[in-house]
Amino acid sequence: MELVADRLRCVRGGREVFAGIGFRVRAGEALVVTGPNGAGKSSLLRALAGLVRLAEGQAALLGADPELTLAEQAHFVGHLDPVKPSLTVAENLAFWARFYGGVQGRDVHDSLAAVGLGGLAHLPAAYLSAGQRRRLSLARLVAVGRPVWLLDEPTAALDAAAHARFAGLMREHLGRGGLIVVATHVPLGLEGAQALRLGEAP
Amino acid sequence: MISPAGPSLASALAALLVRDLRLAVRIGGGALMGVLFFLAVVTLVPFAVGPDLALLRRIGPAMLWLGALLANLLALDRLLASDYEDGSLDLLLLARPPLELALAVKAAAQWLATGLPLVLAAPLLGLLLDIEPAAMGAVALTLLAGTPALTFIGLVGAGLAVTLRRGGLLLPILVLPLAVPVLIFGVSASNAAVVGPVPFGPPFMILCALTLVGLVVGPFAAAAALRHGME
Amino acid sequence: MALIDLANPTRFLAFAERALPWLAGAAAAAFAAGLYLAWFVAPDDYQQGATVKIMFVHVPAAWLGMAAWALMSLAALGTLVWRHPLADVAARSAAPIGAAFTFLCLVTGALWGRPMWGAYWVWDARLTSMLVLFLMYLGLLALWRAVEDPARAGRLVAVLTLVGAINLPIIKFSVDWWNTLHQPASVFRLGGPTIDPSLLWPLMVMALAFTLLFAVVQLAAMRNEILRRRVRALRIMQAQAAQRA
Amino acid sequence: MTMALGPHAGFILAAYAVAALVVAGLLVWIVADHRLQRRLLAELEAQGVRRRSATREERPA
Repeated sequence: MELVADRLRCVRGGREVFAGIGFRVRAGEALVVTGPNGAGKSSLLRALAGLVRLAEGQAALLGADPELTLAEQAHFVGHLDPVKPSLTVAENLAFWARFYGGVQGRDVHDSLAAVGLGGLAHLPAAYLSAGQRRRLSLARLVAVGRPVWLLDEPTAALDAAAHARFAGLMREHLGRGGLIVVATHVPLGLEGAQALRLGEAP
Repeated sequence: MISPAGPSLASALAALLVRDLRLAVRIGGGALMGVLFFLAVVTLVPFAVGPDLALLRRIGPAMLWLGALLANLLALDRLLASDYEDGSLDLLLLARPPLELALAVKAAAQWLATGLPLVLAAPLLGLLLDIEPAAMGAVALTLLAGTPALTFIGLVGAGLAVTLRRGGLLLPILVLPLAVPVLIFGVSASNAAVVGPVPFGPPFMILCALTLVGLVVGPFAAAAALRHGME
Repeated sequence: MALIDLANPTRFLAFAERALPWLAGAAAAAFAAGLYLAWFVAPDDYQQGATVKIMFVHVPAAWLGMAAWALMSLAALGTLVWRHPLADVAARSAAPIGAAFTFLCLVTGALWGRPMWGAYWVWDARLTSMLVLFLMYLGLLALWRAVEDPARAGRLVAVLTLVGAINLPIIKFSVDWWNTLHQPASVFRLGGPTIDPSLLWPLMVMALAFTLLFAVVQLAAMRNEILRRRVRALRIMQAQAAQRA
Repeated sequence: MTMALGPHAGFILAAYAVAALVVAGLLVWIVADHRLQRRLLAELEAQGVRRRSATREERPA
């Protein structure tokens, strides 16, 4: 399995956000996207997820189910946490797991435990802190297996312990042959990852 | 090894329906607010036109339809907005179930949580306007047949307005003109049942047809609006 | 801060546990006496016949519907001016009870109106005022449900309660004016001003019974509300504890 | 016991029935709500979540 992007160009509101971006990420590999604010990191990830239209170029997942688009085989984690305050922690996760065609029941609790929310399953999500909401959001990646993870600053709002735990989850995902494209400002502890720096060339 | 779990469309859509209904019940915004607004609008009518029962009886069906339409509109703002604000809409776009189906399910949940309570409350409010039981049955029937059309037309407006700043203000302006045919045939069917001389059947059939068209067109138009607007 | 907030409610809980059985007993006794007087002693009205029996439910319900708002207004002052920790618990508990009594007043009014007027609802000035009061109760409850934090909700609701308390006499006045403008006072008025003593006594006992019932439900609802806030506080602590762990 | 309720007996009985329903509704509400809150409190305490001042407060009862 290989994620191939070729000459990606993105224009938003008449302004060119990035152009000529190309990369190949193989199964078990990660691509770390860095760059200053406004360099187009978020746009690149949203474009890979199919949420932003590309002006040129294309990205595709080779060697995977040809019936499915890249977006349908990817998890996307953006700046927002899709968490409903009036549902409990478990209900929030169970909904996304079912909607994404994933697991149910006991595995929801395992996924919550994997992000350190094990004891809070029955708590309404309104009581969660920003970091806990983010962890609930990330639990989705564990609960539903999808080969590609598209992560936009996934560790924002996470403290050191949660950060380390999530780095472990990412390594586990890579170890099972997954792919990760992650935009970040901080080191994530992914050894041997490819680097893509946006906003260098004019 | 990572393999995408077998897609179960029905289970995914059922999960969405259950979630939206649960949210409507827990937040209390859904059923309670719409019915309360409906009650307030209908209560205001006699203050404006006077407590003349004969007059109220005559304009009652029209007032109930207007009240239901406005109450329906009130709830539309939240149909997609909360999912847009917390990023859930992004994830709905990425999931396997087609966006059109997901939106249709969301609209169905919206109707169950806000439209159906209006239909059920209408006969009680009919008492306030002294509408006779038989006529009230006809009005409730037209509301039952017509309010889904309002919700599905509203879905298009919500899809257009949700990605815009101040979209909440834009929404009624976009949706109200589209709702004109539903109002015309809803009220004329109700009036036909109350005073005649036009038969009840033809306008009621057209009303049902409008709802069916709305069911088909609404989700597609809303999905197209969202795909273009999300960026 | 948290200690002070909890100290009074705890003493209140102990008081409620002791007072509730006595109050409930008194309410039951008053209802027994009131219902006996209403059904077996009170004569039929020369004009309305037996339907006057509806008055024994309708009028106390109307009084309590209004009294609950008055109580909530006092509690609103308690919340905004004196910052008493129990004040907004009292208001929170009184609102649904007041709404329930107002609803009872409206329904019994309609059931009384049908045989007297020939219609369930005729936009009589008194009933209409009660309908507006009912709408305001529902708005208040909706506001309460819309705000997550009970303390903040309590302050917002207190503002609306006081505005409502100022507005209600104005509404009553305008509805009366609107009503006389449109129709002469030819309709028979529910629970008219002149009441025969033989009807007055049963009415008073029933009013006492309903008031005692109100006190029981209010006290119990306040107790539940305090417990609900404890659950909320514990849940916040649980989330925070998990954060540190 | 002969009680003549006249021609409108149905309305009188309906009014008292509604009153009984509303009162019963209020009573069911407070009892059910009380049980629910007690249960939630017990669950939370069983999970080891306690108020800082709990031990001091429970005593005076």
